[in-house]
Amino acid sequence: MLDTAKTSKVEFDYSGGERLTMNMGPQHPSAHGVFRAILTLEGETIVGVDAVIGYLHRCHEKLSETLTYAQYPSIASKTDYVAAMTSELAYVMAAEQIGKIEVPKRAQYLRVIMAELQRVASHLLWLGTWCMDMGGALGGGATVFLYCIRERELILDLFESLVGARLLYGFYQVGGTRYDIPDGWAQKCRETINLIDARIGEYESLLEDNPFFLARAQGVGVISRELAEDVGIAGPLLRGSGVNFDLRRAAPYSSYEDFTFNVPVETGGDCFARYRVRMVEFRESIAIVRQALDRLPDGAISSRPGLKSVAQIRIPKGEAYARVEGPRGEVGCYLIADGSAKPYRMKWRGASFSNLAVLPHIIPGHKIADVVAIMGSVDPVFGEVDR
Amino acid sequence: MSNPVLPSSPTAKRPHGPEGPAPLRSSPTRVVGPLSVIRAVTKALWVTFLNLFRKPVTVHYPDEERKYPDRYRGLLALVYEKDTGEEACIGCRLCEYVCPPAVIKVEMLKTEKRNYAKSFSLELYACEFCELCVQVCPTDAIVMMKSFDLATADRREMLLDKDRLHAIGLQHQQSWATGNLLRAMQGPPKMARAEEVHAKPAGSEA
Amino acid sequence: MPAWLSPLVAPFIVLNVVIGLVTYVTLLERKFAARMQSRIGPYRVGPHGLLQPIADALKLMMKEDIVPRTADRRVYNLAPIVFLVPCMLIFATIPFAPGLGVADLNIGILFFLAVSSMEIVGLFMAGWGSNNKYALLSAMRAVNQIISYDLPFIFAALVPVLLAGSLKLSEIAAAQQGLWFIFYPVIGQLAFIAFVVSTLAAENRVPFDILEAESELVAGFRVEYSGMKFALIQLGEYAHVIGSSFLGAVLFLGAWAGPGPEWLGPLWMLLKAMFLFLLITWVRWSFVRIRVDQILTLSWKVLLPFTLLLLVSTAFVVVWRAGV
Amino acid sequence: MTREQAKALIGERFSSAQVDGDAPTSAEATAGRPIVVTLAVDQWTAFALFAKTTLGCRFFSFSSAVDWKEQGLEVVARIDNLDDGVGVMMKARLGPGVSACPSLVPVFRGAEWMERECYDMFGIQFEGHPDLRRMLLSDDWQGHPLLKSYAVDTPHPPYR
Repeated sequence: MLDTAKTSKVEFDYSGGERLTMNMGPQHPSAHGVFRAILTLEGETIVGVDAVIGYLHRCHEKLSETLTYAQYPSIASKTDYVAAMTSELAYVMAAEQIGKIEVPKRAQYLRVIMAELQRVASHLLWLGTWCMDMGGALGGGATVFLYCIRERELILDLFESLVGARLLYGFYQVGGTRYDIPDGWAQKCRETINLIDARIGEYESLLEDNPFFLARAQGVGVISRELAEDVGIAGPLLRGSGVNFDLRRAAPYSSYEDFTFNVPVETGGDCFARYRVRMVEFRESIAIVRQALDRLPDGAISSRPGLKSVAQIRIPKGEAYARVEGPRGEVGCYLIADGSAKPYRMKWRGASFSNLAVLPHIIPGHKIADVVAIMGSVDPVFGEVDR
Repeated sequence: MSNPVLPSSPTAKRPHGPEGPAPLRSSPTRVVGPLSVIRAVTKALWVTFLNLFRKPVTVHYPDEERKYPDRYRGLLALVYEKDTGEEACIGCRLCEYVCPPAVIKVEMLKTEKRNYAKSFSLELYACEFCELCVQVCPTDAIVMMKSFDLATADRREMLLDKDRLHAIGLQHQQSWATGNLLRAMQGPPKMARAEEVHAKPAGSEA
Repeated sequence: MPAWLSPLVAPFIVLNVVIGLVTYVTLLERKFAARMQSRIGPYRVGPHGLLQPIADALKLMMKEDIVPRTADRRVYNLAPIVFLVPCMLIFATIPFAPGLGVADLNIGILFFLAVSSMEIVGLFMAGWGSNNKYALLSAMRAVNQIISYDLPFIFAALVPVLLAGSLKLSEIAAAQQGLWFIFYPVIGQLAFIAFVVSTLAAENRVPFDILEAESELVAGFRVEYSGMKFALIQLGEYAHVIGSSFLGAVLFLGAWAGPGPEWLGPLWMLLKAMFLFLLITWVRWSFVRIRVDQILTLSWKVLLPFTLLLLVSTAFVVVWRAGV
Repeated sequence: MTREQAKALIGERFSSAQVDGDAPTSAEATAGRPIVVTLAVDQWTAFALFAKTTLGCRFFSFSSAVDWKEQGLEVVARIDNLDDGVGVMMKARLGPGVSACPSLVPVFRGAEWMERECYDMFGIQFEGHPDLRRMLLSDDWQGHPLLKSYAVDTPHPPYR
């Protein structure tokens, strides 16, 4: 009953002519970073895929065994560098779960605001690069890309005035956050999200029932519900295939239960369903940021005194698996602490690693142009895939 | 070789019927009729046309400088003490231990009044601008500047030594963050700490 | 002026005017596209980037001309020339003003259409000659796309011929003095839309630019070319787009008809062609590219029957109007 | 399928497995916590199939390994029942010096890349894995970096 001969090189037995092996190489313009897909082609249709990854491997897990709890959060943001705020959160929450460290209410609200702003910024980059892949750097796609980047810059300005950096922040710390919002920041943040809320309407009218976009997105890269759970894909991909699962609702962390938002679910499972899920998530995240800003409590931003030395934070023996709903799905950090200032073992569950693992199962049978559309809708970030 | 269908779970009762939880809202596949093509095409063209009259957002970098926020994390620099005018750094090597990529190397020079840094080297090409060194510095000696333009043709010039760091300190404008300010922001707010002191009996030192 | 020289002067002038026009049209397109994307386009070279095209041309001339070792040398070197010649020839029959034009053949439009579909040969030679998988795939796509869109292009161009009753471009322009063919009740607008869509596809502009689809085939058939050869292909492509927009101006927008004195004709002609070119650019910067098989189905199943039907109905309308 | 029902089912079907090693804490605290099941190695695939079919844990979160120096390697896997929010953390000690383990690929297709990475980092041979080769490192890499025996402070090349 169990079929063991399942290879990642899924091959169709086409009777067609001889095959052309072409690789969408590591430096291919639409590879979203360093990823190599070795495609075997029958004319335009793909019959076999073998994915080669690991070009951006820095061995974060070995590095985390040599850096202390005070140092590693600002390195953790380098795993998923497009959504740095959410990737640091997983590591910090795992350490807090083991050490049973209480995080003040204000810090929890700040974490929610930054995570949701980061989700909007990451989705903006996703929409831009996806349209550029499908529309071409010298065509309509570049227009959508430049609009999205223009809006993303506004959010990066917010993060820059809060933390000082634009991409990798080191904003979190075991026990709370390292920075508090400067005065006037909340008002600027409200103006920015109002502007972005209006601009998203513009992108939708540029793409929504546009025949060219629909032709490229509908019915392409369908992921069945059963395959989705079997491979372990998460986030917008899972919700695009009809599974109503969102960590912020199923296992609320960092006081997400105080906010009301609804979780978009589509049953199509194709690129368009994932696009619809993310477009609704734009607006939900903006609603959450508004609610959090309105009800931001005063008080301390960290339950532990400011960081004075490198081995200041010691976590007692124990282990924990903390999960965060990143823009690409469930980002998890399985941490084993042995009482010293450095963790004994840290396993990083990157959302993009599992999301990418579904590609060899769904690409065969599509055309080359579809590979680019599917890759874009899966939205992998290779810092998280290769760790 | 089709994908083997694994037996679905007979006993585990599915709370939401065979296909899983009813989705909140699922958009039907959109049929592209001729009328909707015309409407969609004109809507898309209208958006780009509208944008024709918006002001471009480009900043002409070398000519006009973008305004950096107060907490900008730019180049690292060493500063002199305000009152005595001496070097602020006492060579305590706290920044050397806390730096994740270990780019800072300091040697202490002991003298009777206070200590100094005999040598202080910082490999700027490997620095990650995470501002941990600024945070742990007890005497606010190392700070970050509000500028980043130190492009050099040779990597060896990026290995900054003590007087290069001091020169940068005088050249650019210093950003807001210094060790004491950052630690004060993270610690529990003033009034909470004040009660903490009262609560403890005066004799026992924390 | 000696007899043998005069037939050379007009083509020489038109050729230089076209090359000059092509270089500055690229700047116009880049500035126009930049404004649409809220950025500013070329700005550094010369005042407001006006010298940018000359800088590009000089750069391409100085660039090293790399020929891949395994390339089929003769086909590889000949391809840009075979691609460029038809793109320049199409300007022969276009009347810029009542008497101003290289050769006003009485089968003007037939010559234009025949020559403009010759460029596919050069394109396929470029794709095949450079012995590169991406180029080969893009050459295959080029062949079936351009050929399948030549038919609707011809039928759409024939509608004004029927309305004007002659193949001579200057006579078509003269017939439009009263009423521009685009304002012809129903048939004019439909023919104009069909003409624009098929020009988009014939010169593989977005949303049909699967030839040099950057995200899949890097740079399509031009991937192995560099230096002057790349410039020739680029020149050919833009000349073809401008040639089609000039043709569109003549067929639908009443070539030199316009208010103001008689000698303003060529200026009106240029303005209309530039309007059509900006329309193509505007469409180019607002749409996403569609897949190969969808392009073909659009051409064979939608555009071809539609333009054929349009042509037949124009014939009936013309006969009915003539009869009454 | 609540957490207690799942624990009961596991207890009665896999009596040798040790369920939830940690002390009984309040129900609320363990609400989000997974059920930690420590198994013998040979029950690894059987338990996975049981969890997928009976407990409804169809979502395969991740699988990895931990190197406990002398006590040898330990294989870890995490599967979830998304509809009821029940998570199961499966653990199996391979024993000192052993680096072979049955593969989960027949049950979960997602395990394919995870186990290739485990082989790449720890050198664990997964029997029944379709094509076990290095996942992240280049094919000619010597050694398995995440083992505690893999030296950390080897002088890295003078890139700085």
